[in-house]
Amino acid sequence: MKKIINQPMDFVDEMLEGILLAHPDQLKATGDPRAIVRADAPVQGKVAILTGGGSGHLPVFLGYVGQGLAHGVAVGNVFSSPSAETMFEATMATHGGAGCLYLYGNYQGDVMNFDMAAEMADMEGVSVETVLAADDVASAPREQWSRRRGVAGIFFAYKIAGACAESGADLDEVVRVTQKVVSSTSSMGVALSPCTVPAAGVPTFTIGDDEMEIGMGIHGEAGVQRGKLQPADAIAERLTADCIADQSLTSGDRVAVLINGLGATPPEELYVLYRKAHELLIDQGIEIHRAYVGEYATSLEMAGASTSLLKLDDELTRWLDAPARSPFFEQQ
Amino acid sequence: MKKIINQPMDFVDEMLEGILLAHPDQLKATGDPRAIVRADAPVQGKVAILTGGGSGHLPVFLGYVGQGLAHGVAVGNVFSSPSAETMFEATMATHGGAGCLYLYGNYQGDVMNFDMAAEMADMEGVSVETVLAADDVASAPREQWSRRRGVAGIFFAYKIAGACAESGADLDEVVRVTQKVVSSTSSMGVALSPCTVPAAGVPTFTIGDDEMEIGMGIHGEAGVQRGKLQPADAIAERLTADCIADQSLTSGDRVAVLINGLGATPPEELYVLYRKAHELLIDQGIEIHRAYVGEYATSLEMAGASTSLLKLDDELTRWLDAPARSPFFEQQ
Amino acid sequence: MAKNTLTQGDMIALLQRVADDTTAQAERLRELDAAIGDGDLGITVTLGFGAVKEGLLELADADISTILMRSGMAFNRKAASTFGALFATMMMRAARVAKGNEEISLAEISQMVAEALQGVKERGKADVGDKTLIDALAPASEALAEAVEEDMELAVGLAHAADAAEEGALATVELKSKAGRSSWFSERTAGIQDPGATAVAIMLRSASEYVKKS
Amino acid sequence: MAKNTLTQGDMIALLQRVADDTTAQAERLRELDAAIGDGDLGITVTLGFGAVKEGLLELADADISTILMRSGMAFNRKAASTFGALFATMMMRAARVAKGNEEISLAEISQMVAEALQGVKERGKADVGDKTLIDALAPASEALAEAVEEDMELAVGLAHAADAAEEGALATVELKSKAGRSSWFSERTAGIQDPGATAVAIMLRSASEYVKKS
Ligand SMILES: Nc1ncnc2c1ncn2[C@@H]1O[C@H](COP(=O)(O)OP(=O)(O)O)[C@@H](O)[C@H]1O
Ligand SMILES: Nc1ncnc2c1ncn2[C@@H]1O[C@H](COP(=O)(O)OP(=O)(O)O)[C@@H](O)[C@H]1O
Ligand SMILES: [Mg+2]
Ligand SMILES: [Mg+2]
Ligand SMILES: [Mg+2]
Ligand SMILES: [Mg+2]
Repeated sequence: MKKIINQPMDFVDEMLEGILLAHPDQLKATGDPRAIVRADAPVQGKVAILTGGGSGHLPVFLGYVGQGLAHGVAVGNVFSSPSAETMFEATMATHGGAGCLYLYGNYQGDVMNFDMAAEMADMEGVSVETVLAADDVASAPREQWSRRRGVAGIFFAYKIAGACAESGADLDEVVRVTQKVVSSTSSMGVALSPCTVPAAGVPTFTIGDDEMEIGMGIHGEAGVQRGKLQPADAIAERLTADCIADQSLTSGDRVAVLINGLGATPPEELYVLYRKAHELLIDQGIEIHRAYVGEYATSLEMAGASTSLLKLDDELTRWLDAPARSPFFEQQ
Repeated sequence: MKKIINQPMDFVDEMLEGILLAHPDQLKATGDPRAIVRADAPVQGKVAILTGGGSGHLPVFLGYVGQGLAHGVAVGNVFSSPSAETMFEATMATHGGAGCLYLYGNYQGDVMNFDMAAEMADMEGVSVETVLAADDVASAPREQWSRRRGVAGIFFAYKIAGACAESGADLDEVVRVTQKVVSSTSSMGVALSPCTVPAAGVPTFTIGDDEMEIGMGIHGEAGVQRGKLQPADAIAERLTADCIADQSLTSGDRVAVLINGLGATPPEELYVLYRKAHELLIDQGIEIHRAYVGEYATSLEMAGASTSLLKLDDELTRWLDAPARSPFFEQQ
Repeated sequence: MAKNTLTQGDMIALLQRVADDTTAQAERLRELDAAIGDGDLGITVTLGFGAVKEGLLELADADISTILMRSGMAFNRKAASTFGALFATMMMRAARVAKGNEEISLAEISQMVAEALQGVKERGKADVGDKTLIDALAPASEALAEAVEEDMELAVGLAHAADAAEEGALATVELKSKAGRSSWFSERTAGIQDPGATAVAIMLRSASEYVKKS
Repeated sequence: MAKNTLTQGDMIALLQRVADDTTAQAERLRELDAAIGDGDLGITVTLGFGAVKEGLLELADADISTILMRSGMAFNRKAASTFGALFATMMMRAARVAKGNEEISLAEISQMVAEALQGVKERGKADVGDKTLIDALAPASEALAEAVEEDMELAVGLAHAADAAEEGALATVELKSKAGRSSWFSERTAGIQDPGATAVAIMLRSASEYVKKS
C-alpha cells in the first residue's frame, strides 16, 4: 500500500501536529506532545474522561476528544500503546477535581500502561476509575468478558459517557452508565485486505484475492472464520446475527446501529450493508432508534467493515441523543 | 479491489435504499428513486439548490443534501450522469416558488442532462439558473474556465450557496454568491491507486507500485504529471503551490483549506499533508480561517488526496461559518 | 424491391434492428471509449438500446413521432451520459419533424437528420472537426440532402448516408479531440477513431440495411 | 577473577551491555512475536533499549536504584507496550530493593528478581505456565534463591539464573498461550517459543556474561 508520509518514524508526531494546527479552537497539546486534551481543559467540577491507545484508528481515539465526548487522550505509535507517563500527563491536564474515568479498549499493553498511569495519578490525589470497551464478539464469548477486545463499539461508550459527564454527573454515576453501555454493545467485523504499519513497511497479514476473514481484529488479530468473499447481504446477515445473538436481542428491544468502515471500504458499500442490517432487525421486531454509518474506528487503509449494536434503555437513549462536537464527529 | 456488494447492477439502488433507511428524518425519495430530496422539501419561498452526478463520490453529491446545504440531488450510476428526467423530478419535488439553482461539477454528460432538465422545468414555469463547480487546476488553465473539471472544492460551493439560500436570499443573489465561491476555489490532487467501478470489474487505470499521478481526475482522467511517489511534504508543497498560484494569493489574503481524501488514504495521512500546507500558507502570510480535513469527495477506494483553497472575503466567510447538517456533514 | 417510405411498423422494426446491431458492437465501442474517454460507451449502448427495445413493446400503437421521442427518452433514462443525452436530443428533434406523419419518405428523413444535427450542436456546443459524433452525423446529413436533391430511392439514399457517416467516422482517427472528456488530453487522442462517431455510423448502416432488406 | 558485587558503574555498564545484546536479537524477537503476536517486540526492544542507553548518559552520577528506575521508565516512554510496561514494572520493583545500596551482591539481586517477578504477576495477572515471560523469570528467580542458599559466587549464580531462564523460555514452545494478545488464538501458539520469555533469557544471559567478563 502506498502512503502519503515522510519518514515513517515521524508519522505519528507529524499527524498530531497537523491535527493541532487544523483545530486549535478544539484541541491543545500538553507538556507531552502525545498527550492531547480539549482546548477548554481542565473542566472544573466535572468528571474528566481520558482515553488512549495506538495510532492508526482515527477517529479512534483522539477523534473522540471533544464537547460531550472525552476530555483527553494519550496517543501511542501506530497500533502500539501510549506510555503510562503520557496517560498520566493527559490525566493531570484534564482532571477538574471530580475524578477521572479511563475509558479505552481492552488491549493488554494499554491496560498495563494505563493502570500504571492510574497509580501515578492516585499518588497525586486524583482518583481514577477504569471501564474497558470489550465489544468484539469474535474475540471471546460473553462469559469470558475480560478476554474480549474493544473495537468500533467504543464509539457508543464515548458518546454516552461523554454526555453523562458533561451533565455534571459524579464519578460513580458516570462509571455506572459507562459500564452499562459497554456491556450493552456488541460488534462483529469482516476484513477484506490488510494494512501496512508505516514503520514496518509490510502488510500486517496476507489474505487471498477472493477471501475475507470474519471477526478479524483491527490490528489483524485472527478472526473466527476465513472463507470466500461473500455478497454484501450474506456478510450483513452474519455480522448482524452475531450481534443480535450476543445481546440476546428480541422483539420489542430498541437499538442503535453502527456500520463502521475500516478504512478503504467506501461509504457506498457501508450503506449496502446497512440496508440489509436494517431489514433483518426490523424483521425480528427490533426497533432502530438511530443509525450511524461511516468511518468511526479504522485500521489505516484496511478494507472491511463492522456492525455494532447498542441495546438501549431510556437512560442510554437520552445520552446518545445529546449533542457532541469534536473535529471528527458532530451531532446536533 | 474486493468489494462488499451484491449484484454490481444493484449497487447504486441498494446504496440509496440504505441511505434512506438510515436517515428518514433527513432525506426522502421522490417518484423517481434516483431523485432524493430533503425530508422537508419543498422549502417554500426559498431558492432550491439542486445537484447531481455519478455515484461513487460520497459525500459528493447526495451527502450535501441537508440543512444549510443543497435541497435535492439526482443520482447517476457509478461515475455516470443521472438522466435529465431524474433531475427534473428532483427539481419539481424541491422548488418552493423562488426558483432553483443547479450546482454541480463541470462534466459534459451532466451538463447536457441537467440543461435538458432545466428546459423541462422551464416548460413547467420553474426558473433554473446554473453554476458549475470547476475548481480542478490540473484540468485546464484558469483562462479556459469552461474546460475545467469540478472536484472536491465543490464542498465550499454547497456550504456557501446553501447557507445563502437558507437565509432567504433571492435567486439572483444566490447565483451571484455561488459564482463568486466557485471562481474563488482552486483544487489540486494526487492519485496513488485506481478504483474499480463495480459494473466494470476492472480498475479504471493502472499505475506503478512506486508511482503517483499529480492532477489526476476523480474518475481517473489523466493528470499533468506522473512520477515517482514523493514524500508527503513534497506532495503538499506541489498541491498547495498550484492552488496559491491559480488564485494569485498573496500575503494578507484569507483562505479556507480543505484536505480531502479520495477514499483509501487514512485521515492520519491527510493531517500529515495539512501540517505542511498550513506551514506553507502561514509562511506566505496567508491567513487560514478554517481547515477541513477528511473525506469530502471520494472516488470509491482510490488512494490519494487533494488540496482545495477558497479565497475568502467577509461575505463568503459569513456563509462558510453558518451551521449545516446532513447525514454526511455537520457544522455547528 | 425495397420500399420508398417507412410506416409506423417499419419504424419499430428499424429501431429494433438498430438496437441489436449497435449492441452487437458494444465491446468495440467500449474499447474505443476506454482509449480516449472513460470506457462506458459499451455499457451505455447496451443499457440504452435495451431500454429502447423494452419501450417499443408498449409503443405498438403509437405514431412515428411518439416512437422516436419515447425511444430517445428511454435510452437516456436508463443510460444517461453524454451519448445518452445527445441520442435523446437527436430523437426529440427528429420526432418534431415527423410529427403528424403516418409515413416518412427520404425527404423527411433528410430533414430529421438535419434537425438532429442542429440539436446536437446546440446541446454540446461542438462543431465539425472537434472529433465528435458530429463528424459522422454532418456528412450523413449532407449525403441525405444530396440524395433528396437527386431524387434517389430511400434505400439508396440511406446507403449513401451510411457510407458518408462511416467515412466521417474513419476520418476522426486523424483528429484531436476538442470537445468532451477526451479534450482534456486532446494530444493523446490522435490515432483513435472517435467512439461516438463510430456509434452513429453503426446506427446509420443498420438503418440502411433494414430498409434495403425490407 | 570476576567481582562479587556490582557498583553504580557496573550497573551502567551492565545495562549498556544488556541493551546491546538484546537489540542484536531484535530480528529474532520480531519474528517470534510476528508468529504468535503482532510482531512489534523487535522494534520495542530496539527503541526501548535505545532510550535506556541514551538515558544512561545522564545517569553517570546517579545511584543504583535511580539508574534502574529511570531506565525502566525511559524504555516504556519510548516503546510503550505490554513488554515495555512489564520491563518498567520489573525495574521499578528492583529499584525499590536496591534503594540506599552503594553496591549489590547476589543476595540483593536474588531479591530484586523475586520482587520483579512479583510485580509482573500483579501487573499482568498471569502465572507460571501461561506462556509469558514469567516462564523465564520464575525459574531464574528460583535459581538465584538456590544460589544464595548455596553461597555461590555472583558470576556463578547469575550463570545459573541465565541457564534456568533459557530452559524456561525453551519450555514455552510446548505451551499454549493463556495471557496477552496471543491467548486469542491460543491453540495456534503451541510450537513457537514465547518472545517475551526469550527476551528475558537474552537479558539474563547478557547480564551474566557481563559479570563473568568484568
Ligand atoms: N460536445 C459534444 N458534441 C457532440 N458529441 C460529443 C460531444 N462530446 C462528446 N461527444 C461524443 O460523445 C462520445 C462519448 O460519449 P460518452 O461515452 O457518453 O461520454 P462520457 O462518458 O464522456 O460522458 C464521444 O466519443 C463523442 O463522439
Ligand atoms: N499478562 C502477562 N504477564 C506477563 N507477561 C506477559 C503477559 N502478556 C504478555 N506477556 C509477555 O509479553 C510478550 C509480548 O510483548 P509485546 O510484544 O510488547 O506485547 P503486545 O505487542 O501484545 O502488546 C509476550 O511474549 C509475553 O512474554
Ligand atoms: Mg504490540
Ligand atoms: Mg461517462
Ligand atoms: Mg464515455
Ligand atoms: Mg507484540
